[in-house]
Amino acid sequence: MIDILHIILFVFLVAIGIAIIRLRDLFAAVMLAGIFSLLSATLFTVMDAVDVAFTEAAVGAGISTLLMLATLSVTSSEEKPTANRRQALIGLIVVTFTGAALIYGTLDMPSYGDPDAPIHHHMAPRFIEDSPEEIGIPNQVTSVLASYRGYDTWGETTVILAAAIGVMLLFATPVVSRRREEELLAPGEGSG
Amino acid sequence: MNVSTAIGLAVIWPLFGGILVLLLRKRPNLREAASLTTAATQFILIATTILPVVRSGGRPVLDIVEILPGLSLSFEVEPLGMLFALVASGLWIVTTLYSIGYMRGHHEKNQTRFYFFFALAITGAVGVSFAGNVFTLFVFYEAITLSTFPLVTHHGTEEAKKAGRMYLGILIGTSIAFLFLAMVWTYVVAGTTDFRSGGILAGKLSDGNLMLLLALYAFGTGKAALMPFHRWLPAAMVAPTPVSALLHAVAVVKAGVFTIMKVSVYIFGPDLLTSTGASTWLIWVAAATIIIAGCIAIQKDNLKARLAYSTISQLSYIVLGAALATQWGIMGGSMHIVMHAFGKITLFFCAGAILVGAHKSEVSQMDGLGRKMPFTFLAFLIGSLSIIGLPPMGGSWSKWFLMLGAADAGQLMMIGVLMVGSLLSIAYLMPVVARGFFRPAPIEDSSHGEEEAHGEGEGGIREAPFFCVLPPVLTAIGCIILFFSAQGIYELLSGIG
Amino acid sequence: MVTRHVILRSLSKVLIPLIMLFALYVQFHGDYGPGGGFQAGVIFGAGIILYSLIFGLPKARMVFRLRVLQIIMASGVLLYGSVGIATILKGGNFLDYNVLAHDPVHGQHLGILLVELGVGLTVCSVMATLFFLFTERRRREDV
Amino acid sequence: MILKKNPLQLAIGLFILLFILWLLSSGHYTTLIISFGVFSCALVVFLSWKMEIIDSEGVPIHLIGGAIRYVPWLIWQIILANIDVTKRVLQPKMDITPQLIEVETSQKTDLGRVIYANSITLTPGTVSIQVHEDRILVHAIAKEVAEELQKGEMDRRVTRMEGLS
Amino acid sequence: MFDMFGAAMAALLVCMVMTMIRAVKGPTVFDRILALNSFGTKTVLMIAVVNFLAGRPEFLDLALVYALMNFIGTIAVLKFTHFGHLAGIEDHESDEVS
Amino acid sequence: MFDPGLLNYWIIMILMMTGLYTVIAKGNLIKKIIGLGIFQVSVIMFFVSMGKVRGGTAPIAGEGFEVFSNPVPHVLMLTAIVVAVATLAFALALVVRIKEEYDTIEEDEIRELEAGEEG
Amino acid sequence: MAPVLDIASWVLLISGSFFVIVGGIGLLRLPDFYTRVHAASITDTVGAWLIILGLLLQVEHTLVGIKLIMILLFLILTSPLSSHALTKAAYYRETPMFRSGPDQTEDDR
Amino acid sequence: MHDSGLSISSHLPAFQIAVPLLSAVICVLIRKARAAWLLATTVAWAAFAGACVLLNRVILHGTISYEQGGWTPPWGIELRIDLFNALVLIIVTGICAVVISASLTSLSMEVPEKKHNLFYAAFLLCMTGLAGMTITGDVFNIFVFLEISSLSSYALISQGATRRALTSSIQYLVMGTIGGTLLLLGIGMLYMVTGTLNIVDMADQLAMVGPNRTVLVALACVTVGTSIKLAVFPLHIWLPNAYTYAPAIVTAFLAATATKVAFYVLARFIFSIFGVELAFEQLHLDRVLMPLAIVAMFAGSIVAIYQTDIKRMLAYSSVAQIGYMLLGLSMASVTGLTGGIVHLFNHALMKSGLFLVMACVLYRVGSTHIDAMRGLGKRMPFTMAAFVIAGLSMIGVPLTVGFVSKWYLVSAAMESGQWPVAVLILLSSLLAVVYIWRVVEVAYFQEAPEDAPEVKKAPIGLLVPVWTLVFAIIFFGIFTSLSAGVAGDAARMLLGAGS
Ligand code: NA
Ligand code: NA
Repeated sequence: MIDILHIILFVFLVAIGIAIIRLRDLFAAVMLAGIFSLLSATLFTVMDAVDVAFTEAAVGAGISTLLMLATLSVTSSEEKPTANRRQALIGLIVVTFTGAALIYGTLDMPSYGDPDAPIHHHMAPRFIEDSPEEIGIPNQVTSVLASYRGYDTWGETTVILAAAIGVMLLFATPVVSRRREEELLAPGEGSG
Repeated sequence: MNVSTAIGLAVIWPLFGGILVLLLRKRPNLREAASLTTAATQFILIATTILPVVRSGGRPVLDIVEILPGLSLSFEVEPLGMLFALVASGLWIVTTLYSIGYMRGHHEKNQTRFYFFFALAITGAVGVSFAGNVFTLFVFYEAITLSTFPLVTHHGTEEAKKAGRMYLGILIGTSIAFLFLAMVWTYVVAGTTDFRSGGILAGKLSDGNLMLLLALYAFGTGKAALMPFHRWLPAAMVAPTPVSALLHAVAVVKAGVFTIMKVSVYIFGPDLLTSTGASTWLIWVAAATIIIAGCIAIQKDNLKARLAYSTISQLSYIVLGAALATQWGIMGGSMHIVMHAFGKITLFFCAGAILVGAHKSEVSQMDGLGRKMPFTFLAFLIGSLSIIGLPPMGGSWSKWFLMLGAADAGQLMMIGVLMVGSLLSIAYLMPVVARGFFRPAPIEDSSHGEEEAHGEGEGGIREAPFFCVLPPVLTAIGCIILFFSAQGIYELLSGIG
Repeated sequence: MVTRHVILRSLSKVLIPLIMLFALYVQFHGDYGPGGGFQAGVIFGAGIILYSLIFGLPKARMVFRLRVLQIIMASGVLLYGSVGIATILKGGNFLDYNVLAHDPVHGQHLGILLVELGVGLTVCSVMATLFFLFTERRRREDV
Repeated sequence: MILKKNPLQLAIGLFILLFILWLLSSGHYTTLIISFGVFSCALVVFLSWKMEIIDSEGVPIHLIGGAIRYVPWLIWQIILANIDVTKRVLQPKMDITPQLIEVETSQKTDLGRVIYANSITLTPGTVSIQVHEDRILVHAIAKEVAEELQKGEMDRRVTRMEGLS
Repeated sequence: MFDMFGAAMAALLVCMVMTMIRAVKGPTVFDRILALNSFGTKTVLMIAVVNFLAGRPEFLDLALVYALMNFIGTIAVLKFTHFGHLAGIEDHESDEVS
Repeated sequence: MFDPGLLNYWIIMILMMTGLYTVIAKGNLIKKIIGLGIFQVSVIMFFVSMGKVRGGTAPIAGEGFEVFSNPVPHVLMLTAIVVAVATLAFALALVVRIKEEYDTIEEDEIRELEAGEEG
Repeated sequence: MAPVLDIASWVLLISGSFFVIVGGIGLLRLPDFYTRVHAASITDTVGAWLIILGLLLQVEHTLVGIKLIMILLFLILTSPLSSHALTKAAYYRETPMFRSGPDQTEDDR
Repeated sequence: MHDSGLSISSHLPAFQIAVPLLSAVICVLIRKARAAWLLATTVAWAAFAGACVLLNRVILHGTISYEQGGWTPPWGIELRIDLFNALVLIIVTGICAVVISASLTSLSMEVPEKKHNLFYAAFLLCMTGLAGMTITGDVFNIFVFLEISSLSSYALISQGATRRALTSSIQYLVMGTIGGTLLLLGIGMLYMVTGTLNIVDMADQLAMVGPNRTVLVALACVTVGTSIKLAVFPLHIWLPNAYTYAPAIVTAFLAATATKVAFYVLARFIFSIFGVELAFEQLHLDRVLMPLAIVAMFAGSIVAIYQTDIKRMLAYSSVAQIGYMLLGLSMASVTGLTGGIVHLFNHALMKSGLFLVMACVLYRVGSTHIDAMRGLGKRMPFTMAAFVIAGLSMIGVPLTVGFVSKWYLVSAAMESGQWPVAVLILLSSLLAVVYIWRVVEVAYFQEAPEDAPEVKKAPIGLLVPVWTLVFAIIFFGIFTSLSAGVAGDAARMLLGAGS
């Protein structure tokens, strides 16, 4: 059962993805994006990436959805119905070719879960076998994350900070709402 | 003074002059004095320090900097360059004198800018003449283009700007598209772009490629005004006359033909050219240019335009000499650089003097002017004769050597071409003199009302100011002197190769 | 006066401390199980977000001032970086935790602890800040 | 509010509660981790204090006694309700008569009403929509369910639990 | 291999599909939120079951995070739909009462 | 036992293309950003898939476990998730600001407004 | 492990699964939003509880048990909260309601 | 003391990233605009000094390797500085230092003062990201730093004065994210077949794997991913808007560095990881890149000619210039690659110079529209003189850096017998004459409109940086051993390592 679980979940994901494209209601799309995150987190668990799943659950299903909702609350929640056929066609062409190329690229990949794949025999053994002694903690992901590749993680933290700086820069511009501007322009008709 | 130092100094001396001009922009008299002084000292510097060395067979060298491996900014003075430098700096003095008269007489604006870029152009010309390799030559070649651009567009009118665009477009365009390519090709093939006696390309390129490379050089040198890249030259006539004089007699066009001459002698080498026949096609192109430009010149009523096409035609004499690549051909071509310079600058000076003194620019308007402006028209006559190639004017020598060269190379057709060219030059130059002296002046001459604005009445046609007349007289005398002192030039040029 | 969202309010009062504790638990148990500084930061931030959802943005902004959050988010990255500088000063390479204590394994432990703390601080305060800034955008427009 | 506990007491109570929770779930009992636990609990209590969420609503220690009697009954009700709703849903022609009703409340505290409303919601077939001072607006899936709720059995039990403490 | 965990998992998967259909179909906003919330609960259960199935039940923290985020998400969604934005339940709702 | 072979990589690529299509074909900025998210998540899936070892377990040492999946892709993808959320946050903030300035988040409407400004 | 526990576990998990599916069916079949909430709460309550209890019987470490119980408690605490908040919001947004009988109250908004 | 001093200096590679990053964080905390500027400027110049020291050290002692965390590669992350990236590092830090120095005067025109601390934080982060991408020896670490620099550059661009900065920023963000993610996918595929992330190690492993379909697609992903960041022709559409509507200072910085680092990354992947043989002989990358490069050279220049906003014109010119770099790379010969690398260096100087000139114009005239340039030659003589010199360099006039680049590119084309390419390079540089000269003509040969407000000379705080760059343009146009010399050695190294 668990051997095909990930395939089932993947199929679910694709279904949700297609539904997101088709739905015109942005709110619904955000809800589906939430479900998408939950599903992918489950998938990560199934693929043994508990730490990733943990993060995806916290971020994808949590923070991302929150931020999207906050954005929707300021913007509109309905996508405009005019379909740009040209853009769609371009998209279709690009996607077809890219997709075909990428699938072509998978043909020489080791199959899923293959223990003989090169990826499991070069760097990984040391992390799996030696890290508990070298670092002294059982979670190899934490060992690699915070020590062997601690430099990356510092960068990762910086990325988050950079995003915050960016958002702070953007939102340091005060809002003058359109309504207020109009009121200022026509002072006689102030709201009673 | 060390010769190397002198070379460096000679190249940057006009630049200093230019800066001095900028500094003195608020005081016109001092500014012009500075300009003139720089020109004079420049000539003296070159004539007294470098010339003796070259005459005695020396090839003084100055290396500035190696920009890329095998590609350095360096100078090496050889006879051809020496001659060009002398001509350029010598005529600069005269032109400066002339400019003072012309610019003031014509109430031109932006005079400081004019003198400054003029000086820069001379730096370029001297740099070109002393260049020790194609790269250095290219640097100063471009410097000339860029520094003369503000001169061409001096008036800032829409017409001037259009002319400027064509000027820049053709000169920069050909130099980047062809000359640059030729230079890189040379470098890739020979590992250097140095000018060396006998050339550097022997045995390194197939005949076909040699021909192609020569074509790149010949057409890349847009300043040589080889057809079909000649259009910039008549267009640039919108510039003030001293500029035209400088451009068409000295710095710009001569830099062009000088380049071709230098490349054929020191990059290809006469032997290579004659043995492979790589330059035969160029002979024909030059011949065609001589004839066609001459024919066009006849049809032009505007004097400056006529002179421009004359220049195009005459320049191809020099190209022809280079393409013949025989000893006499090279001698004739090189000599024609000098001879034509003196002759043509005289003609331009005169044209400017006529404009300043009589406000006439069309040949058809010059009836009877000769009697009112005798010095000017006399100088014009002498200059014309030199261009045509009649003794006792300097031009006769260069044409003679060219004939010899053609005969030497077995190109008997070319002798005919040279003669037709001379006939054509008679046809387009002599009418001016003839009208001036032998046709009666028109009675009513108020059709050119716009020029009245300059404040001189209709009856006031007389010689242009002193500074406008003196220079053509001087250069006309020079034309004559050159006939008698050609021996010196001959000896100097014998050192080529 | 009975406000009408009693249910939400009173349950949140139970949940928020639990969420925060859970976040800290995740922070300090990242060595043994899934989780670590980043996840802890997000969860802690989620606690703050829940608080501001239930009790209102102004109140949340009073408790968690933007400036303080800014200082915390900066200090998280600073903490991480200073661990690196400290290891250099102690003679190791940048972020070589081995030199932090006499025993390399202890050093590793300490280093990981500190850097995870740095990550947690930054992430938590960034999450809260982002939420505040986004929601505040609308409020200002309404005023 | 009926119960006015000293906030400091409540804070200490919260601390202890949290710390127990920590110890239960930690699984690592080294000095370091335990001291982290102490620190964490203290930090949480401090923040809760600042957030002003430490009150008897937030730390309902006093209800434990009553809850012991109430919860099993509630669970039983929930199981019954589940079976009931399951039947309704699975019938080919669904036997539902959805309706809005209001039920009286007799609790004296907000917390009491919260528990009652939550109990209603927890029980499948009924959802509380709106809690007022003396009544709760409820959506019921069927008439029978609504009538059952309106008998007030649950209301009485919640009030009794509230009173026990 | 079809053990009891597998059975539960299969049931959850089937239920997930039904929930997804509801989420796509809507029709109201609240149907979608309900679907998301319900999906969250199923995911929590799924994770728990998968952990047992994989023999690593010690990672249940994960399920807790799901439950937590699901809850906060739902509250946020509701605030969004109810008031158009997320800030401050208290102040706004009391306005509506009076 | 079912051997998925390369099947899940293929599905991942399809998923990725779903996201890419949304980004290219949709004019609504929020839709675009959601598409971008799908695109990123599928790459994350790709990495996590390649880390899986058949019969392995999560790379956290525990009694009785010998075969672990590769922890490195997980570490990398933690970073990738963080990058994704950071990008998302900033992108959404931009969308909010665009809405404030243009009063629309539809690309073609924005383009019309901008063309109007220039013309 | 004792077979009794296994069997109990089986029973709990299977019945939990049953309720979970029932909730799903309800979610699809029921006519309006409000009734679907009831269906969802089947999954959220008994369905979830039974499954977690079933898992609880399989637990070997107390720590795991404690966490399971915490999840259970969390679900018990939050699921009615979500349902309530959701219904309330829907009610105030005047989400259409499927009605088959007369209301006993009038809307008091 | 001496000993510890020595050991501290051996950590220079780490400091090169750590110090600017930490300073950026401190900038968040500093509230005073002036103080933030001072810190940023000091740090930027220090980073530049560090980069110079590193280059010197590389020249003297060869490649520097620094093991982050003390873990030997491939297990840990390695900083690896060789001739190639030391040169790029100098560009990134040097341009940053110059531009950030210039920002004191002009930034307030476009960004309100209260945002300055955050602005400088983002600026420094952007530089750190670019520097990190440059000197890291780990492919995933490249991605991390790429995202740091990308995010902060989106933020910086969005700070432009008009609302179009916002749409430009999001356009860049969408494309940039796709690019970054594709790069990540490519990295993933490479990791999958090699099992390592370290560049050197990966090259070794990949040589053993040889070409297969996965490697081919990985190459495609990496190329397309970086090409988006690099704004290679059909993927360039984000660039003109971003450069036009970003604050002038930001444009001057990004135009000179961001695309350059993307180019570096592409070259690093192609030459140091895939190797020439794999990339060019077996997978025929040049057949794709060269046509694209040539089309870019022409399309960019031609579109530039028709622009009325000079910033936008310069942006399109960048698209063309990127074509030159790519062309050099696609020739895969020592001369060609040298040309690409040296043009990277030179174009950075020219473009940041030109954009800084635009900052001056914006500061004094308030617009960068071509009509605003009328008569500026007289009114802002020093500023426009700088424009002329930098412009001449764009054209490729000798004794400027532009000439050196073109020299190498044309020689490379000739060496390999690709005649038409050489001609095309030169023809496209003629287009540069057109668009540069258009501005010169308006500035010098058109009188200012009658009603034009009095224009003062640009402030010294802007002129000094501008002329620093102009000086560099001339200096490196004459003394090329530090640019072309190092680039040549770097190219030899890259090609040597590949074959
Ligand atoms: Na961890
Ligand atoms: Na219920």
